[in-house]
Amino acid sequence: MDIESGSQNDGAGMIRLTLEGVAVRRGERRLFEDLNLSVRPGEAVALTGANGAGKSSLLRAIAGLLTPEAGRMRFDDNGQDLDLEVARTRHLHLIGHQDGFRSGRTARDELAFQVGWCGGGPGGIDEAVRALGLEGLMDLEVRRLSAGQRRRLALARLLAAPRSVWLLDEPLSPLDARWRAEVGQLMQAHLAGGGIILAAVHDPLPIPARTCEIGGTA
Amino acid sequence: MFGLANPDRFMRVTRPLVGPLWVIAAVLLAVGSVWAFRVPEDALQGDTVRILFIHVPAASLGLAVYASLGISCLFYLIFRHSLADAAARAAVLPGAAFTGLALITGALWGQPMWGTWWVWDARLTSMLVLFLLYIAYAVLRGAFDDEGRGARAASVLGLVGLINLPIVKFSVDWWNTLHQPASLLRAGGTSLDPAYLWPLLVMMTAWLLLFLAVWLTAIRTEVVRRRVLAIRARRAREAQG
Amino acid sequence: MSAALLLLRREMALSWNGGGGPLLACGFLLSLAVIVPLGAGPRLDQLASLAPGLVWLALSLASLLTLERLFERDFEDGTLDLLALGPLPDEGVVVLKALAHWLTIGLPLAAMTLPVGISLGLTPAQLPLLALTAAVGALAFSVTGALGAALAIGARKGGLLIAVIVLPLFLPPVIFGAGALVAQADGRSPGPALALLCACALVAVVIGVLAGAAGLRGSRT
Amino acid sequence: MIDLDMGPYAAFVWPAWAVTVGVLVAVVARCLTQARRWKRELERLEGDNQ
Repeated sequence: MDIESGSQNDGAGMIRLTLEGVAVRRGERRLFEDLNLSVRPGEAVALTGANGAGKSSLLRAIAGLLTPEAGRMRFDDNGQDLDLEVARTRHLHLIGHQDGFRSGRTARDELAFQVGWCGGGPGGIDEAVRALGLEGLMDLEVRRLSAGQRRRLALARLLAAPRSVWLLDEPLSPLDARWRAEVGQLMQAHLAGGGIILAAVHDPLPIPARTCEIGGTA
Repeated sequence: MFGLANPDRFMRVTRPLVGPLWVIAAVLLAVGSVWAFRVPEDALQGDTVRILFIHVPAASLGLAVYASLGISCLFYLIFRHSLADAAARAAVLPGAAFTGLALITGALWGQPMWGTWWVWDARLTSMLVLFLLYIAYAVLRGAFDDEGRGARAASVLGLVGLINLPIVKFSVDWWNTLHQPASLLRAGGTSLDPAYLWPLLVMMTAWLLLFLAVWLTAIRTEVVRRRVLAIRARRAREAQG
Repeated sequence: MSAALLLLRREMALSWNGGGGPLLACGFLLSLAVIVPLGAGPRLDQLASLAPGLVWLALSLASLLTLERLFERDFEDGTLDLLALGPLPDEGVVVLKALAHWLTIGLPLAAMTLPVGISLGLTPAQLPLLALTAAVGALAFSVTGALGAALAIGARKGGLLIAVIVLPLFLPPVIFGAGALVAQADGRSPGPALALLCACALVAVVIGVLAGAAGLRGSRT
Repeated sequence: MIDLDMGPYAAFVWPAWAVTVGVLVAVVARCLTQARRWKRELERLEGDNQ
């Protein structure tokens, strides 16, 4: 089984994500309001906007790590609404600034835990490690990895534990040109398999993506 | 009850209550205090019986206030209404003060009566724990930069602390030690001489009303404070852009 | 392998290897055991009456010191986000983390009370009860401490804050755990106190898990 | 008739009442000053608006 066709076995068919009138507040400040967005299966959306506009907060709100002030979120599988809890714990990945790796443990241990926790099997790990060029690094402690290697290790979770919805917070920023292109191809494969990608970015994504500007009116 | 969750309505409804509450509490407090020095000396306790007129209300109110704090926390956790959080916050200072007074006056009564300032029996210990719970709530409530985060965490703690209350009440039965058995609430009616019972009841009512006055005033202050903060934040935003 | 086992193994590995693990806690217990006779005099009959108190003091402090950052590290490095997106509910996460703490720190501490008890003049006949009450009490401490750590996630001042939150809730297990030892020393049956200790531990588990999960949810505002 | 002669217990009864009065006065005073302070601040801010 190759990764290109394997990214869609999380049990859900084609998940569509819909945001209706979402508003997010941090402390006293309302970051944005009345955000409407619909992402179809196979579609990628690049969230743009100034620093502090609320791109990361929006991703966290979609993942349920932050309660929006108003609005509704829906994950539907071929027209059938999924329970939010189920959608978030089975069909969604969030790769944020903090990757959750414990720096003193080996890359292999940490990736194995993250993948297993997200429901992936050990077979997927080897393929993901190969796809992201981590073969020689897996026995190193995480703190010995460079920022780019560490990000690739985090991205390996996306491949080894297939889930349809990828929420990525500046996924490419620590990567060099070669790996930006490679990861772009992996994203393309995910979309081809019917997955969806929502990425907060400053630079354009290396794949065709709709752009959604966040917090245009401050 | 639920209509009060709206801050505007809460302010409207409670406005005419606050003044009279303060007045009645002050009057009853004065009456009770004078009465406490008019009752005859107790055959066994002598003049120290006069400490009980402050010790007993302080201890009961210390407990009762924690109950209202805990219930406010429960309401906050269920309905997420900021007024419940304000109520819990406003109860901390009077509650801790009452509990502290119960401990101090208890020591001042225990030294002449038992010959010791402090006994590690269950009732005293749980009163001390109650005092610590007030401190814990206050510290946790203030430990976060984010208001909502502090309110949520402290509410959970306040509710957990509520489980301490029955332990306090029933610890008297668990541990039958130096402390006198509960006389006022003992099964088979009160054992207290009516000469002491009435001034004691007046004092307890006075303390209760005093607490209600302080509590309501503090909740109203919190509502006002939040309005002020909201206006300041709005001004700051307008000034920026 | 199920997600629960996976998390338990990871937590146990982290607790066992990272930050000193059981060695640190047991060293702490031993250090306290050295201080007490030097401070209170070397007469074993006196020390024997202090032994339960010392053991409970050491247990609660060692639990506190090791629990303080039970969630904080995960909060800072993003692991809590990952845990929230996994198959287990927050209650499961709390219970597994507390369980891992008990297995890797609480039980070694309970075993360590045996030599400490001997050195403080307890008779061998008292030791099984000492270890048993310490083991049960440590479970209550682990869960209660997890509750405190969960409530304090992201607070401005962690360590002391958790101590103030948690120590009042530690008292019931201490009362009954020490009560069982005293009852045995007085020639009475330690059974009732032991039963109450177990009841306290059970209540602590239920409340600690529910409230700890509420604390976790509260940290994701 | 008010009995103000506490006999041998004066050293206990009076401090107990004194502490109580002190603490209650402090609680009430804090409550009232805070109430006044924030009320004034609100009136000041709302006064600015007009």
